[in-house]
Amino acid sequence: MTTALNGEQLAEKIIKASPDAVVAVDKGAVVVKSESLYQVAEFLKNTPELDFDYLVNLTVVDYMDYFEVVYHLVSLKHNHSLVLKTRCRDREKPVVPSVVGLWRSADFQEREVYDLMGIVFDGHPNLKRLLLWEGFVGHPLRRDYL
Amino acid sequence: MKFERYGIGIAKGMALTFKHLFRAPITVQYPEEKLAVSRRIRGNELVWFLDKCTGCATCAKACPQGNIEIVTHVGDENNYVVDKFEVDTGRCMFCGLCVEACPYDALAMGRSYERAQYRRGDVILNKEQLQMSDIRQPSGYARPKIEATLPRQNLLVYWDKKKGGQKLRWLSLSKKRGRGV
Amino acid sequence: MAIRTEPFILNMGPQHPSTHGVFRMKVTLDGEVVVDLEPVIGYLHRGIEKLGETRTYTQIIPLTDRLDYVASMTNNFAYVLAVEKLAGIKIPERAEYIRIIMAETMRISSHLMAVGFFLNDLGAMMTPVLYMWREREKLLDLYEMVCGQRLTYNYMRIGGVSHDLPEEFLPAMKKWVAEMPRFIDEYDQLLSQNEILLARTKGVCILPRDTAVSIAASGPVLRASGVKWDLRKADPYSIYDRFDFEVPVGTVGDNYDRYWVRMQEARQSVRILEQAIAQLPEGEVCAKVPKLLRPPVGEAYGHIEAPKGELGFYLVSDNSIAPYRFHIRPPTLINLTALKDMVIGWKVADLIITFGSIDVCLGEIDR
Amino acid sequence: MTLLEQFQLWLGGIWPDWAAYIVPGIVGILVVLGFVVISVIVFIWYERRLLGRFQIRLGPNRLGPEGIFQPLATALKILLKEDIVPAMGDKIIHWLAPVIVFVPVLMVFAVVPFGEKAILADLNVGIVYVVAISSVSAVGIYMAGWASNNKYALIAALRTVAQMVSYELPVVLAILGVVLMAGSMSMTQIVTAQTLPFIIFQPLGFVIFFLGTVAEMNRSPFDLLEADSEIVAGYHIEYSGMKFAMFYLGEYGHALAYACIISTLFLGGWQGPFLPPIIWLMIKVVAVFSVIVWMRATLPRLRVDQLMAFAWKGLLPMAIINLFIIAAEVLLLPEITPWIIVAMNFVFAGVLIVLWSKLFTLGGGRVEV
Repeated sequence: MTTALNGEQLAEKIIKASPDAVVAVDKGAVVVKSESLYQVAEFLKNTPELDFDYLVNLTVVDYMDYFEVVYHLVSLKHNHSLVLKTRCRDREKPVVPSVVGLWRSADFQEREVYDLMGIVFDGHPNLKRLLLWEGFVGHPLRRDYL
Repeated sequence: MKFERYGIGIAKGMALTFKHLFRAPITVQYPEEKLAVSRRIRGNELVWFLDKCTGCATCAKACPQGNIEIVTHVGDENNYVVDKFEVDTGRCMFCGLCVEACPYDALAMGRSYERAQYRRGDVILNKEQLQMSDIRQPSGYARPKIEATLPRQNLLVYWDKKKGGQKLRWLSLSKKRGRGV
Repeated sequence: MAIRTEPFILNMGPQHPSTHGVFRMKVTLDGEVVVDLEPVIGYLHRGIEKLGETRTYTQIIPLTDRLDYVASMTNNFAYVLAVEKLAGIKIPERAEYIRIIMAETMRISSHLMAVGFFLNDLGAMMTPVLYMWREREKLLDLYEMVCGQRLTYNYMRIGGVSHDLPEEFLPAMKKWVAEMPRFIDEYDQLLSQNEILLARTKGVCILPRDTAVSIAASGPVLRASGVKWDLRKADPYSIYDRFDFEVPVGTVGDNYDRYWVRMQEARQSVRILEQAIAQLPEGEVCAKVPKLLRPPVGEAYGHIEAPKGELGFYLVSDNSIAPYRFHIRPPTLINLTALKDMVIGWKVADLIITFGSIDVCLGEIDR
Repeated sequence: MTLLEQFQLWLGGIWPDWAAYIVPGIVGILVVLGFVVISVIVFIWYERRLLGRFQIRLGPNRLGPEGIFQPLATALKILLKEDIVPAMGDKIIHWLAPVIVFVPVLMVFAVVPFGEKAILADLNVGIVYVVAISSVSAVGIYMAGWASNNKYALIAALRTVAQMVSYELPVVLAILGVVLMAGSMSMTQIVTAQTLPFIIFQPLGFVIFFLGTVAEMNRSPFDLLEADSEIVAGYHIEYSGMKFAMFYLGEYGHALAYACIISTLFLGGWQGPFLPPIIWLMIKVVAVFSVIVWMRATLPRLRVDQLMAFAWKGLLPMAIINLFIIAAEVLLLPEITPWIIVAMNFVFAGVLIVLWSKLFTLGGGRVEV
């Protein structure tokens, strides 16, 4: 059984590694600042007792006043999971650091998110539209897109 | 990569295909031979029972596509009278949710599967067209009473054991063959 | 004197017999050797995620049929699991078993089709496909008997399944399960030792273990690379912890391993089916669930081991009748990331079979 | 003296010399052409039906009794199609290519003996003529691939050239074994030399020749230049209508021609008891063709480098060794009972196949780019 790690306990570890990264915490998820996302992700991946080597799912929820980027992480070795989130409030040009350098599975998923939600992943090697064609105007999965 | 097994693997595979030469074909000659479809088949086109329908529009609400258009007015006995009941079969995905939703068994899936039309307008069916007729029989999907009356389905699992299975004939059809097109 | 050569770009697809749908690859070739590859997708994009935001939880189930249309029952399964997790619904025992039976038969039929078309890509002119399709066709008959359709089943419901099994289902299913190992043996006889198949697939287009994990490959692609990660064992959803089965794991991660893992998984699925049919209890098949479900505010990620990999549904609820956010984690889109890594330096023919060995379904990739 | 020459001689008594020379030739050509076209149509039907049976389905059975007219309908459909030439293609070569593919196939039939005297031209170098003529169609295929201005077609064309050149060698060497044993290159004399069919004398030669010819007629598992799952249809991807029909006819004609040659060289040609010679030849041809269809129904395709390796590392050395063995036997043991040679050759064939299975490797792996 995959154990979902408690977000509150994990947040303490993250704060030790990179202070003032964590924005909010609940039982299932850790929300971090988008600027420090990459450091946190690196910490989660490279710490041996966490060892999150498997990025299952990457998606974005549009809460109208902010976007929430959601990362579902799993460790194949320890068989535990974590939901990592980050928020970004800029609707015009939301920027989140890319995690392709850590987990290559983010490649297509970030492109898809950029395509449908318009979130720019800073540092992505090939950030183009994935599903829609080049020249499409707008990002259709946003709640205000009609 | 070496041919370590001297081609025995290839020979085995060829023996298997050779064995299949003596097995009965599993295809049927469709327009002439028709298999009995499932009793619960969600075939083309809905069947609507005018007398059972109360005009509650539960089906229209259940439809994911918004295909069912229903217009009613209040009648003499304080009931709904259905003025218009139209289904755009062209957009229907035959999920059967409307049939499941109907509380009065007034709607059923059809049993037919040969109802292609030449014009797009012809697939929009109105009140009269939707009622049961010879070519439009209801299936037993979510309607256990109808299901009990329908014939059993032909199953490929029982293909060459029971009656109805294809026999191996070297020259395929001989008598059953139709005229072809 | 070295001969001066020039690479050229070949547009494979969207209309190409072996792209399993409408998939396009911009392949840079140096003679026959693949130098670079860029997948282009989206030709089948229907915006299912956006559509899902405007439909009730029940109305989404037919949409999930249209994801991986080769194995739509498992899509239903994954989706209803996610909704049940979100709303906290407990489902009856019999429904659990029926779901397992459906999911495992679906896995076999999907694997049969995957292997068959993999062989078709190899050039074995339709024969393995048709032999495998025969068994798949028997299953489709049974699905038709249960839920009235052969492709888009729409069978699972939130809280159970839509109908109970008809009385003639179990005898037919038992007969099929009893026959299946013999047919798998036949496929093995036809394929597993065939020298040409071995020459074409052994050691070809290897996906190393590290890469497989890094790209989050899942399903047979991941297991062929030697990672023992099957959600049925690692995170037993539904009632998978009650069954006794093994997870076949490949050794090197070449095309042969991906083929082999699929055949072995089909065997294991037959084992699960035997147990599930023997244990099938009587009782209700659907829990009492309100017609217009309003799950509490929250989010849930439900995932299952679909035939092609980890299929996940991420649902966010705002206590209305439609999900606030409906996200699908398509296994093959993410497995497709591996394609470029695998084929660089191999020939065009290897590119085709490697693409076949990932077993993509474009309905799922493009959504 | 062949039937044709007798006809010419008889006509020479009535008509002027030039007419007596030309008219029987034209009649003979028409007979052979009709034979080829009709057999090709029958063979297409036969292949589709047989393939259907291998794949537990029926195959075409609608048009006419058992669907025998299906190829005619297909041919009619193809002929009625619009003839499309790619805008950027080389139009003259595009037009010429199907002709160059089809004509050599027809020419091969000139030396196929349908009976003791039923042969169009009993050349004393018949088999050399076959080898020379049949490789011309590779040029046609290359032209088709080049002129189509299509990358798939170009890949197919390049594959064709490589494949044809490679497989020509083992085929010729296997033929040499037969020629040594028969002591003649004339097709009729090769047939009459076979008191026992040469397949019994030279099992290895037969295997090499069979695989080589299957590769030359581009049938599965060596159908790389059509490879519909990789390069779609290969060289004829840009062809339609009559030109496509020519390719189609050429392809099946090629198969028919090689089936005839295999029957003639190794299976005893028209020889056989009771039945007339032409029937015996057709039985053998159909048997050979059935095996080809059977292989097509079972086997996956080889990759291009494996195909090359199979020719150069597998078939060619074996063919050379086989040739030496046959030569030694013919030279040193001319008077020995044939069954001893048969036994010896079976042993040699077994040893060589086992040895080569252990020794040679099929193709390379990944190329660093």
